[in-house]
Amino acid sequence: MKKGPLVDFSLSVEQQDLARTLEAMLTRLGGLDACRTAVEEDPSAAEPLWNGLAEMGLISLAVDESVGGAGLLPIELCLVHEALGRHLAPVPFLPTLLAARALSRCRPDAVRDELLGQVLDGGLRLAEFVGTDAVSSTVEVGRDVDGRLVASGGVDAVWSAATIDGVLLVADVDGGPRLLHVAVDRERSRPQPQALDVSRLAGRVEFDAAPAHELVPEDGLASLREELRSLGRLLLAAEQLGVASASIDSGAQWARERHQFGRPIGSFQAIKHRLVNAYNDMTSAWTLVYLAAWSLATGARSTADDVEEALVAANDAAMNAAGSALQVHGGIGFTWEHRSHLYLRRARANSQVHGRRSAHLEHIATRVLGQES
Amino acid sequence: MKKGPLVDFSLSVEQQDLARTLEAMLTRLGGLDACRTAVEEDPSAAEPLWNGLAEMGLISLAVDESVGGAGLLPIELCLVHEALGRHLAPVPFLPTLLAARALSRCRPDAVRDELLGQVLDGGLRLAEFVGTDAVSSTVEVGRDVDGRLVASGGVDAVWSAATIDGVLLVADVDGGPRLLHVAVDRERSRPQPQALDVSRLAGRVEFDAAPAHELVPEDGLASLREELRSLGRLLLAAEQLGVASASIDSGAQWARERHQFGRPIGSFQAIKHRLVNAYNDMTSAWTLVYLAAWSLATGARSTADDVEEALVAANDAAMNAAGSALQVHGGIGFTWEHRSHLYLRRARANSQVHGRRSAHLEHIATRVLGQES
Amino acid sequence: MDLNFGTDAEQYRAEIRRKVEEFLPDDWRGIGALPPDERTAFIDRWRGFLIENNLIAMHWPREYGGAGLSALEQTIVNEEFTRAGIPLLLTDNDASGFQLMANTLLVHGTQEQRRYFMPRILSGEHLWCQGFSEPGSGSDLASVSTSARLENGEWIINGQKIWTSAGHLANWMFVLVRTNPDVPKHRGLTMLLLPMDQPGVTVRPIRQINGNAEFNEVFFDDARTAEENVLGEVDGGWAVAMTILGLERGENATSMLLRFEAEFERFVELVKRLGRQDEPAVRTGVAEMYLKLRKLRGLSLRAMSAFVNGEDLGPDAAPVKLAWSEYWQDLTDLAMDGLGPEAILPTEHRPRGADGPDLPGAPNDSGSWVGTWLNSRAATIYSGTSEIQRNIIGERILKLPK
Amino acid sequence: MDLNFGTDAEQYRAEIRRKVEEFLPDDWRGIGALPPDERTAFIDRWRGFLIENNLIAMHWPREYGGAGLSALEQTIVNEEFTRAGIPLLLTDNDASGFQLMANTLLVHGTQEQRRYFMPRILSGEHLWCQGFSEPGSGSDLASVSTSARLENGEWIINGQKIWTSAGHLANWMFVLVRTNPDVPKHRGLTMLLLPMDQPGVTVRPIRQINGNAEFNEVFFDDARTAEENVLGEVDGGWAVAMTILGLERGENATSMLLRFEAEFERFVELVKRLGRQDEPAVRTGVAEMYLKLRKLRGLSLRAMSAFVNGEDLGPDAAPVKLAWSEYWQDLTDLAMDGLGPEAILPTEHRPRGADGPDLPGAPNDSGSWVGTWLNSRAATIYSGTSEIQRNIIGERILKLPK
Repeated sequence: MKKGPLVDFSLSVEQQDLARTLEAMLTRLGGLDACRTAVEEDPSAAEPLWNGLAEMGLISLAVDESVGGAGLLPIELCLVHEALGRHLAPVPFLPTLLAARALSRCRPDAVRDELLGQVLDGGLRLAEFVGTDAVSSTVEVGRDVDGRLVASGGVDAVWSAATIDGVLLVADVDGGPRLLHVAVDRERSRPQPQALDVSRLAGRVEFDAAPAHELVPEDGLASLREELRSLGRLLLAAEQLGVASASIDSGAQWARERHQFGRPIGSFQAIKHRLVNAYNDMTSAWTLVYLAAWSLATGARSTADDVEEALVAANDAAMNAAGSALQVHGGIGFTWEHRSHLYLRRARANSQVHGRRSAHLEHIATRVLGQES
Repeated sequence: MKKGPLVDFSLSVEQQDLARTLEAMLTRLGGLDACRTAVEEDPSAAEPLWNGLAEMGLISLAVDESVGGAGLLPIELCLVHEALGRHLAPVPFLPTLLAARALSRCRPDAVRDELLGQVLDGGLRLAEFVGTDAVSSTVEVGRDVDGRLVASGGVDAVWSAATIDGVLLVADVDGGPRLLHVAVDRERSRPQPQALDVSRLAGRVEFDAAPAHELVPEDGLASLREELRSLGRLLLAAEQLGVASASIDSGAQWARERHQFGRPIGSFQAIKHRLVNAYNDMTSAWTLVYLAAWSLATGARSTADDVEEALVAANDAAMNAAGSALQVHGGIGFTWEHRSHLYLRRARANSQVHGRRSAHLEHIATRVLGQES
Repeated sequence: MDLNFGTDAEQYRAEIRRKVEEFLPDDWRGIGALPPDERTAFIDRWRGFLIENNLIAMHWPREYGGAGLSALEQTIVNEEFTRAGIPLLLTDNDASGFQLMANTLLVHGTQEQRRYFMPRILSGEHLWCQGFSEPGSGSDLASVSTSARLENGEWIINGQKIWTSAGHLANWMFVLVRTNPDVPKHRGLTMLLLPMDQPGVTVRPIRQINGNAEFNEVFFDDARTAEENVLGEVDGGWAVAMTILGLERGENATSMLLRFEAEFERFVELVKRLGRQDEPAVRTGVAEMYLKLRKLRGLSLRAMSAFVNGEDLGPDAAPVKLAWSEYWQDLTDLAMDGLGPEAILPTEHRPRGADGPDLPGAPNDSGSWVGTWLNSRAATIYSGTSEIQRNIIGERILKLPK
Repeated sequence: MDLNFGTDAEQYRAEIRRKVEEFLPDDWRGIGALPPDERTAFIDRWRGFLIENNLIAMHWPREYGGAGLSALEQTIVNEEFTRAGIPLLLTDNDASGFQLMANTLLVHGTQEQRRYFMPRILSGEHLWCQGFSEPGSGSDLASVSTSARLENGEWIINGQKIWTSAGHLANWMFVLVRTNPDVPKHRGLTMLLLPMDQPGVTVRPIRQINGNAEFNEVFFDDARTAEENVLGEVDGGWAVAMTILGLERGENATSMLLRFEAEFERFVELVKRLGRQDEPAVRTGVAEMYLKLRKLRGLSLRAMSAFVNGEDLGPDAAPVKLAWSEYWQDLTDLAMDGLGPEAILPTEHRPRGADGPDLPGAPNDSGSWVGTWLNSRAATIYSGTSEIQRNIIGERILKLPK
């Protein structure tokens, strides 16, 4: 019998190329410094990064070939999101990608086709509240004098709020939940400085009788929401792996350089083993994320469960890594200027998006033990 | 205003004397070696210890003055049980003491008076299943030809089974639960080698139409069971403090002496901090145990809750300390000859007696959050 | 062992409580419930109350203008003020001045130094800060390299300090400097008292991850102070520093506990407001946190007991610090999990100090918890990292080798 | 990345499974379900099956009598045997002989040594054990002090070894000895092959906390072996020892996982038998354990992937060992809590090996769990303590300083 393939975790040459190209671009475009500048001084500092991602055509990795994409490629998308997490990329890539996936799964019409085309070209940035509920949503949908749908109100917690062109959300229309695209006037959106994750430039987006367009999911709204939930959770989990990895690298580097009591602090087991525990959490989460990506890619029945478990593991890993890196850095890690808190905030904010840890645990308990009676 | 008293944790001269005298006696009578001999070779090796405790009249610390005791003194009793735990005393002191308390709270009659007198003299060793349920109990109570109560069957998990003279238990008599003293024929009782805690010499006690005597609690059976449950939990928690303290001492001593890589292993933070965490658990459990003892002594309404929290903390502390000591000792700690497993077994077995940790947590959740709805 | 409060103590407590209640408005819910712009005015009125009742420097001896309260009385006063939702420190410099500097003067100061400095702390003329850590000397304090040399009756100081709390508001600093580079590192240090309002001293605030700037870097470029402004002996600064670092005496042990107990109540309210009290993992998590809080209570009462009974807690202070800092991080993590998506864009309310729970009476909202969660991250770093605390316990209590 | 099993692999698996099913009786539930006195007879029949199907030394090259299976085939065979509830090692000496000694001979042995020793392992004539640790050399293996000197064409060995697994059953030992005391400690060691049946060798069993005696002390008092019985170079024993310690190649990664997955099912059965599945803390605890098990699965699959694809796992084996040993202790602690008072006087069933879960098919009773709980305590000590595993990861993967 010939060797393998059998559960082969190694990356193909193409996958390695993709990861390398993206990493090189993120580094060339300033890495964390660009993020820092975008956060502290000028949000437009993130533009080159967005354009770079657009030029690589990465959104197409979430769109089937039949509608102009490259086919849904979860493994590749995980690699992309690991890299974005590592560099805390301050762009709304994931929501735009999820919106593109949603558009691609809706019945074609002129508006959908144009939106999808623009998104695939990188010309549109979207917020997406299909796989998750919108936060503090107060969207009212009505009709204007010509009978066209218009939306008023707003949603909170939109990533890169100031650069968003439109929102995909679910709202009541004529007494039932519908999937809508609502156009956004960028003047009415801005990041809010108290946002937990300052590197996201998150904020509130408001509408006032904004044009809305109803989209009709091919397989029904419920099924689309479920698909987007799994894909969104998976890719956010992959991003958490990047956050964890960058945090551990940062902590380990400091532990090698910083001396106290005449020794590098990384030689003290309290420091060394703390970073090792974070590394172990990250490594095991990494395996669960890619196993879940494989489930999603192959349409396994266990996909939603695999993704949920990978998400919890990745959230835990990111929180442990970012928290440990901050502790290892000591006082300097608690300063605004240091990168530690940016990772910590990103890790925490990502953990807030897709359901509470306590709820995930109960889902798992139900799978293992059955419903609480 | 004069100084204190205000929440004074320091021991009085009398309390210090009691602790010192007991500690000296336990050390003089062989400490852990006596336990080892009793376990491995000859259960009667524990006789001098039992007699020593009897001579000190310590059972009287659980009996009111009106019936010949010294008054219920929970603080002193906690000190005693800390010491007994430290030396893994292989004697049924706690069940005998709880039985004495139960007897003292029952309506006087000839049998009760004689039993109580003998117990106070140290002439009787009893098992007690009033504050807890008997394990694997199959006791059937009937009447002999003269109409006297007789019990048949047996109970498991009796400490020092081979030396027990009688059992206090609750069994159905004439259709309702009654408190009974059942006389034990020592020939029918023996320790069982697979017992979790080998140092307890625990085993099964069996009866065959053994004479039984009904005791009538002055304030009702339910109230007596509750009182004994709190006292039993408190003193077992105190014993766990002793187990924790001896384990930490043993681990720390080894960590000071054992060298690897040219350094004492206690200089490695992985070892040092592990023992420190065990010490911190023990120290905080210590404060909760004595605060609970104070609640019991002063009849505070929160007594049962305080005792439950102290018990969980003390169980956790004992398990952490005994487990850490074993790990610190490495391979040698996993050998039968080494004391590590005796502490680990005692810590675990004590944790099994008074309800599961999961159940205690839910009681606490109910106190804090209300009933699950 | 006597775990009751005595009758005298309860009488004294009742008296203090009555006075505080008389002073506070009827609808008082704690300083956190006041609009931020009204807090300064309240603190000024409160200062008047303290002066009037001779409680402004309650632990100082009377001869230096203090109230000379016993340890028991101090504990009770602190507890009652905390219970009422009033901060124990009125300015950001009070910890350094009223507590650290004054108490250290009482141990190491000359009679002249006490007579000169203590009234000026009391009047607010001198606002103190401390200069210990340096960029290269964090946990390893004895390695400080800021230097001082004596020239013409003046110390000339050069170097840099960091993590100077409220340094931008202070006009005096006690600063640990190296006066003898040729001896083992613990033996060449001196504690100098330094006026900050001079050209040789530059203060630069450090912005923290909570967005505030409570700490500072302080640069010395030929900064000067008079020869006699030495606290303790020349080259004997290590002993003075150890006194200062050991000043966690226990008078705040129970008031800190009261703050955490109040915060736990806020947490339970939050869980119920979010409707998550029936979720199994929430029930389990809350029960585990409550157990930790009870252990913290036990340790805090023991620390207070030692203080009141005149014992030195020594290394047994370390378990208390470890317990509250790690409990606090776990609790706020659990609160964050409970908040779910609400936490992504929290309200604008931001708790200020990283030294403990949000102000009493503050809104129980996402801003409060997100800010508190961030603040709690510093608690295992400042005042001796958790790693150092564990070393202290391991080496000083368990006698494990260095 | 390709996380499917290939078609060829699935065909091979089906073939192995069919053969195993044909061999086993219809009511087979795993070796643990057999009465203990019938197990030896079963193992003997099973050995016949292995020989007949050329699976007895499946990873050895054919020239030495092995089956020469590929890594993928070995993995599949191990998984199928494990799934069927059959132990992979037939005697207590197989781990030392078939695996460690044979694989090390293939790396460091001479052609003559392989030709001489490997057939004798296969036939069962030589039963091997290992002599590494000493009372003074546990984690610090390079400090071994058992000595050997060459005299008249023989090595004369003096000293003591400890933790020799199945040493009382063995007749050959590979033993790490100091042959040169005058060089740095790693450079003066040699790996000798030593016949045990001689007056200079005394074996004394060590009783463990589970009541069994799988390990031994071995004393050498002028023990002898021929000059040519050196594995590798004289004074080059450290490299040989490192090969042996690194022989965790990954072929058992998934069969070990299968054992833990089967044990988890037993655990869930236990929780339900005890009726505790609705208790919030039980649900939370079970969910946390399941998450850990899933992580162990991910790590195990990755280790297997590396093995099958011919990669050296190197220090990345350490996270797998840490994960299963710590998971196992936590799981058995939870099982003990669930058992409550039942655990105080458990049934007499005692699982024997400390190397993993109770035998497949064994009764799901208090004896099984109490014994497994005790056994699990050793898992963070043997094969490199958890502390050493973390050092390996920290130093070799994270490049942190020693």
